Amino acid sequence: MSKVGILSCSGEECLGGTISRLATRKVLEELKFIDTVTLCLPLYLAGGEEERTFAKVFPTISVDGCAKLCAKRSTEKYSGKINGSIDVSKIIGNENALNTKIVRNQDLTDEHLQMVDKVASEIVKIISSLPPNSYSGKFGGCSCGS
Amino acid sequence: MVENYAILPCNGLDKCAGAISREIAIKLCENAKNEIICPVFYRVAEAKYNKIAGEHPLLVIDGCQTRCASKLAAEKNLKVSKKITITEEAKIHNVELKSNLRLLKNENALIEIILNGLNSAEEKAASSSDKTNASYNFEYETYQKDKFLFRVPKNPEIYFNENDCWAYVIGNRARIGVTDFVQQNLSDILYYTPPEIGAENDQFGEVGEIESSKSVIDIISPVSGKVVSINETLIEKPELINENPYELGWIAELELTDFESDKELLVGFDKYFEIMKKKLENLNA
Amino acid sequence: MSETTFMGVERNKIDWNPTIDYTKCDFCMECTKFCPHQVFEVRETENIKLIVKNPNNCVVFCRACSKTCGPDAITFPDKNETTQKIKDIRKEENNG
Amino acid sequence: MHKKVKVIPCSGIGKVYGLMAREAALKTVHELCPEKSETVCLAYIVTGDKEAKEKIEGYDCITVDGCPKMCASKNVAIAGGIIIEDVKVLDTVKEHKGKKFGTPTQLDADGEVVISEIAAKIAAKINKFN
Repeated sequence: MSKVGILSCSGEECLGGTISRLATRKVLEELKFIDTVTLCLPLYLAGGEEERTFAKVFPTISVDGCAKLCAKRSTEKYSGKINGSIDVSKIIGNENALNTKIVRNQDLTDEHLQMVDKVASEIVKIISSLPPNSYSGKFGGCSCGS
Repeated sequence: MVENYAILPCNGLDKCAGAISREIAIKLCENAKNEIICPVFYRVAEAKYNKIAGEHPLLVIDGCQTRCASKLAAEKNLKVSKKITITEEAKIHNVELKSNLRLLKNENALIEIILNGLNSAEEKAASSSDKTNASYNFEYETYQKDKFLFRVPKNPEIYFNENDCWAYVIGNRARIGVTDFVQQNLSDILYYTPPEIGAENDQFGEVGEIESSKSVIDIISPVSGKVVSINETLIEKPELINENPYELGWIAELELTDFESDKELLVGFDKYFEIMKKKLENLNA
Repeated sequence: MSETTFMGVERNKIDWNPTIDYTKCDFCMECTKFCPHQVFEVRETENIKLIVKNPNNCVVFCRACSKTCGPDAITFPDKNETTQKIKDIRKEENNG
Repeated sequence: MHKKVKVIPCSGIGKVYGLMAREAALKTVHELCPEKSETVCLAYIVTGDKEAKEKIEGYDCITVDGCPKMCASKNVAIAGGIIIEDVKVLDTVKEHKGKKFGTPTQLDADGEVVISEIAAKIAAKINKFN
């Protein structure tokens, strides 16, 4: 299976952002049967050649903390397409997602960590549903032609 | 002077050494097509001077060890070609600098000595076809692994060793550095320990060290020779190695002692590109 | 990472790897932690708790592990001799 | 001046320094200077939405970046924020040579020490400004 890129909003204003970030990290670190790479969203505008090229070449999904869908929209804007997207607020509820008091890692309770697990499993579901050949042969990102 | 330099003097007004830096800059401009970068005006008119500095090799003249001009150059990301520090020159030539701000006999004598030194060094360098400071025009081949890009310059004057260091050889000099393989593996480089200027170095000897939070690596010189200059900008900004280890992130310059023999154990672009790809594949496994 | 050749010479013909002086080594294991190439192996239950397990994994001319060694127990072969040896082997192979 | 200073970290997700930027910024706005500062989602700013721009255009901002790519600083500048300080996590990290700070998911004890230092510097700047 080819690599899959995950772009998380990592928003700073509310809990949804933190959950999006932690769920993305969880998929990357713990669910190793899926080969993922996290992409740095702010790098897009700051001219991150590596991130943009990756998202163009590999299947990429977005994980957003709230209905503003910043990660999804930015990826579409700068890399053209998105292969799947998640809105955390739809999974944990709007009220939770927009909680501005609990944002830092240290403030999270077991309840929040369960939300992280839930979102992580949704990410896995989406990746698993990607058509296996949707990206085969795209590894020609290398300009050496090999 | 042979080259047309952009000259950045510290122009320090409150020290004798600063006044000397200014005088040397003026004299250098009277005699050749050099151009002065005014350190004060640079702060407000960046574009003008960035253009000059981009088009010419840069000579930085610091008055004292505070090195304001060097720091300014580093801050503006300028590539320093040559650098002198007046207090050091004074020491070398046994001239005692006092606190006078007007230039007197002693100071003028020192200025003459430094100017002569600059000219003869220039001529010598020119005769040995020293063009390592000329602006780069490297063409890169890129290999992508995951989201990481690994560039390797294709210029035929660039040689590599299997320790992922390169040497850009022109005449009897080489500029050396590390490849993208090194900087990508290290990730954010936080510290750069330069080699000592003047150090005689065997092929595969260590010419400094770079360190990230992941690891520290020795820079293993592809060539033998004497270290004649180091990239001082890296001391403040080692991240330039991550940005581009072939251009602003170069490590040091060596005067070659036995390049014909060194060459035996070096490879060119084609070979190194293959070696690097293989290493990256092995990393995966 | 184990390359089979270095500069066109088979890696196992090149004598380059760390030697541990066990009269100095205090088994702090800093070198093991440092080296990403599994050159060393820790043997917790033995008297000699650290050995050079994979000498050919060692990157020729790299001496970085010796710098992490507080008691200065790690040495390497002479670099110039190794260089010369590599050159000799290459010549031999070219002629043969 | 009654407007709160915006403290905006890069929140980079690939390296521990991104989390350090994030945690230092959040510590500042939640704990040290809740009255005088607040944060804005960097991801929101980069969408280029009109509303997002309004949140930041003309405001005093302190950016906190985890790597020399300076994503927070660059993006805030593009969006029209006035950067009164661009904090570089690595500057403080350099003063703690040889230490490990954790992962991009969770900070270690040393990571917490460094982000507290960074947050204190940011807070000092905010207090000086207001």
